[in-house]
Amino acid sequence: MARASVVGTGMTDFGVYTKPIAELFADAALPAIDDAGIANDEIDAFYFGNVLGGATTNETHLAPQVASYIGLTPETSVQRYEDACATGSLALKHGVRAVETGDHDVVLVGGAEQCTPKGTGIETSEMTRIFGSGAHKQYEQAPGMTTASVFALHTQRHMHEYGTTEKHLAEVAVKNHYHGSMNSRAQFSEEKTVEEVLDSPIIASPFRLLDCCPFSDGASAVVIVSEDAAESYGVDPIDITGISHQANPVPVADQPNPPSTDMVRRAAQNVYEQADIGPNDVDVAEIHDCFTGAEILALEALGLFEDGQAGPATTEGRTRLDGEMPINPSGGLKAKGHPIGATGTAQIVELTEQLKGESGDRQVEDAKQAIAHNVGGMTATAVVTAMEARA
Amino acid sequence: MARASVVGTGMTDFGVYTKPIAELFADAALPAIDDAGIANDEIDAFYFGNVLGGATTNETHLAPQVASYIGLTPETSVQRYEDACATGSLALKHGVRAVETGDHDVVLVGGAEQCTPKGTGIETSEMTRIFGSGAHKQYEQAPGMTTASVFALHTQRHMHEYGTTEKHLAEVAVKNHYHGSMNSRAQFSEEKTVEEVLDSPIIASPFRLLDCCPFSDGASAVVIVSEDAAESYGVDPIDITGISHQANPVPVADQPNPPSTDMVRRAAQNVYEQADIGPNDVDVAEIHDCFTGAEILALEALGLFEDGQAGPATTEGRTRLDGEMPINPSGGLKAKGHPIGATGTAQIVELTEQLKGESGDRQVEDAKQAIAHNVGGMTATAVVTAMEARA
Amino acid sequence: MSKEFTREDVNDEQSTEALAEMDRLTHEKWEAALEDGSLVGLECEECEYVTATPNAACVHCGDRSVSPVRLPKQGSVYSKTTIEVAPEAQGSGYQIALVDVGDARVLGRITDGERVDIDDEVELSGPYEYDDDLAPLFEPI
Amino acid sequence: MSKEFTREDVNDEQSTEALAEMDRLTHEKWEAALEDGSLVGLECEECEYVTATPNAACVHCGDRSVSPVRLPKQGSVYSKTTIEVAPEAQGSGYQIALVDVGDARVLGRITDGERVDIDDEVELSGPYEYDDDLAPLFEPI
Ligand SMILES: [Zn+2]
Ligand SMILES: [Zn+2]
Repeated sequence: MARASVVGTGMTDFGVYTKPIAELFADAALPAIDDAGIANDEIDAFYFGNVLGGATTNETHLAPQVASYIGLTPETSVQRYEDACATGSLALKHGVRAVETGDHDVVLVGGAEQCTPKGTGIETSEMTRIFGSGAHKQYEQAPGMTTASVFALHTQRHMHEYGTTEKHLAEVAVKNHYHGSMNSRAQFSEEKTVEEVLDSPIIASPFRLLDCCPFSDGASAVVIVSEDAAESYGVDPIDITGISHQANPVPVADQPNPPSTDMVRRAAQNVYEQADIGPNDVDVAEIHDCFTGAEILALEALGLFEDGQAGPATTEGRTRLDGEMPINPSGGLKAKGHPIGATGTAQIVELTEQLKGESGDRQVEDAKQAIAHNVGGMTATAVVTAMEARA
Repeated sequence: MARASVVGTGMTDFGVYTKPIAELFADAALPAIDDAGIANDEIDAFYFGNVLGGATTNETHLAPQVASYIGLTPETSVQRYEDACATGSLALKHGVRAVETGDHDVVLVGGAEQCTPKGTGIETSEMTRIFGSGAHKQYEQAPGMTTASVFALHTQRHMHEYGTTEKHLAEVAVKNHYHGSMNSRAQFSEEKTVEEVLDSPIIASPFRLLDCCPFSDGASAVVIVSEDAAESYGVDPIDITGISHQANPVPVADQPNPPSTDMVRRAAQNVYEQADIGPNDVDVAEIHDCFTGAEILALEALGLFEDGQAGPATTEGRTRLDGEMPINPSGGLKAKGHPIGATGTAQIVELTEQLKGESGDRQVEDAKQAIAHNVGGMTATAVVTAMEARA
Repeated sequence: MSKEFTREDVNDEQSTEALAEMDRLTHEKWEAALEDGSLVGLECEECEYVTATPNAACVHCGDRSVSPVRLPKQGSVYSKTTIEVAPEAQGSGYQIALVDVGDARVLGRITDGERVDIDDEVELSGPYEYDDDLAPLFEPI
Repeated sequence: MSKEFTREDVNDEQSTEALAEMDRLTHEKWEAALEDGSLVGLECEECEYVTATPNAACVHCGDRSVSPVRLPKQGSVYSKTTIEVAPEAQGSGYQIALVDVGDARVLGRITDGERVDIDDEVELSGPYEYDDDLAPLFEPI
């Protein structure tokens, strides 16, 4: 019934890296390959996610280069995917399809990205412009929309309709920093208080600096195989029981209410059907919290909380590690970091470890069912993935 | 036996366009959809190729935007592909897989690109840098390798080993300009002489200006369905009988001789097996002639001519429209133009028309079997596609 | 940029019939209208969805029967944000807003120095220019 | 850029054993060697393929048993091209060449003003710098 199984994972610490991107990716890919206990020549295909290389370091067509660096033989089918911040999940979708249909037996899926001013040599204002490249040039970039501000528009409307407050948003940041403090791979290891969040400077109202994920460098990788093949790898496989990719209209003005999460709602419904579960069955979730408001919107769109209830639920601690619905035990994009092409598969790395019970201090108890939620562009693309531990 | 069938095609004239990329793509996509006789809501997936948008116009994540513009409903599965100049063929590969496995019934595959200084607002030296982004930043870009010069290195070695001459190269340009003069969609409509080619200024020796394809803007699109479904579309379907994607090591210094076409040789062998044909069965081919030497190398790597014989064969007219092995009846990248993300599917548009017998003055007589050859990056990726007319 | 869609095509006196006879509404025509103080959108004959920016087909149902319509110059704010960190050429401390103009919604820039809130009434006050593109500029009424 | 791989690590007197004890050959170490006049590559224990640039595993067979080796400073030209149109900062009228250095091949820049042909002997003459990256510079012998 599973569509594919994860048999190996690896990721770098997220932070600042000046090394070439192939070297950065190797630090995620080689551990993932080792974790699966396979040799390089067993890998049939390599799906690589990278978003900004063309604009930041004049590097496109990175897949064959990275493949050569990590020693994948030329017979390996290698390609790059770019779908903004959902890049890693789109690469994963294609990997799942490839092993599910038997087109390939073993697929390495991963991503690497350098977004920090130090990693790219590009200062913040210009990186803000490049980050905004997911927006429609004429109808979104021109009036001045940025990545933060599209989620800000949705969140402002959500606050207006449901009474969500800036304090609710701050509580998301506080919770994710708390989780991140237990994750040695997280970019931020320090806890934050609600006061610190509310005292930080505005980026795009209602979001303040501490409502926003950082610029990050990093890499992540997973090895996937078909459900049947998984047993033969001698490792503890975690099943991917569903993956759904849905789009929203562009530009954002044509996206429907409730605040532009229609594509997430469709993806969630579809993935729950694939996995034969409902939102009540989910034990742990990694959510695309690029901004605190994005987590609030997602929790409702995924059906984990009623519309309008995610803010209060967060304040009540229901999404903390010890709450009824632990969200972003990794620290999320907010505290773990968001090297955009690596984010999708990094969520899968975290959930694989959670479902194997290997997450240490931040382990969610009895985690059997998990979902990952990854958003790309100006709320244009969503991918929701369901994962399950074998009984 | 076919892996997929083409039921609709469309492309713009190649040349110079300043309009937004979604509008440019619509001029290829809407005719393709109309050609297939389908409505927008019958399209299950849309695979869009674009390479340079991030670097040239700060536009990534273009697939949902373009999908919205042409009226694909949000339920459509949309994503962007980027694999340098092989982008369109990689998107096609995924489309073929999707319909072959039944994952999707109808897939729109296409690409759009703006590369001209006028279309992008970027001058030639800077566009040369951006075009070079397919090269390894540290080990290819740093010493000064450009897109022209990687093919120049291979061609110089080929000249050294086999006695290929600058005049042989010029004959490729002359032949493709002759073909292009019969193609109203071609960027260049004028014929050229060997003398004109040899008198044009050096770009990267042995290539002169007229050995090089131009900067181009343009778009192309095809609608593909499964072989079985094709009949129901009430059009004359052309079958895709094979598609093979192979990589070469990166950087180019690690690529094997004969001049770095190993990945093309593997792709050709693989695709001939899939299609159950040999090179002698091929009636017409569209070849990735970004530079004249690239066509020479490809003709040999594809097995259409013996190693070292493609130059003399070209001079003897054997690759002209009325020759035994007509190559690039469209005019090729050389005369038709090379809007890089659109090139892969533009080859499929030409071959579909050839196999339907609808190519007018440049029709290859009795064309039943065709192949397309598309190369990406610094000879890092090749995709070879086999197509067949139904009896 | 040549403007085939001229002042005469889009002024306030232009009949609805003349608008409907335009070829496909392009970005170029949309910008020309904006320069002349008009916001032109598209209405779908099939599902009646109205969009505020050019498309080749209906963004809601995919039908190609979309006809240009003039949108009202006044509208109300659906949502807004004040942006402090932006690409350098955009400045900082400005607002953008999603504005409901008749049956359509459009993303616009708020006049520098002004502040709007959700449900505030605003009026199109001209084009805002960034990187050679024009966007609708609104000011509070 | 910090250079953990120092002059002492890569000078000509350095033993083969010392080279072999390096951790993974990184671009940083490779550049540091180049700055000191050495070209360092990797040899695969499994298939004996020698590459001239850093990798985490053998680019030929995928095996991870790759060890740093010093490549000869002299080599012969496998192929070359003279480039007239290039990114502005690269200049124009320069040559690049694929140079066989021992069992490895590397892409290098030819000293400005010099011209090499296939099979010509060349010698590493130092690093060439472009956009903060270093590349091998060769001159004809
Ligand atoms: Zn409609
Ligand atoms: Zn080896």
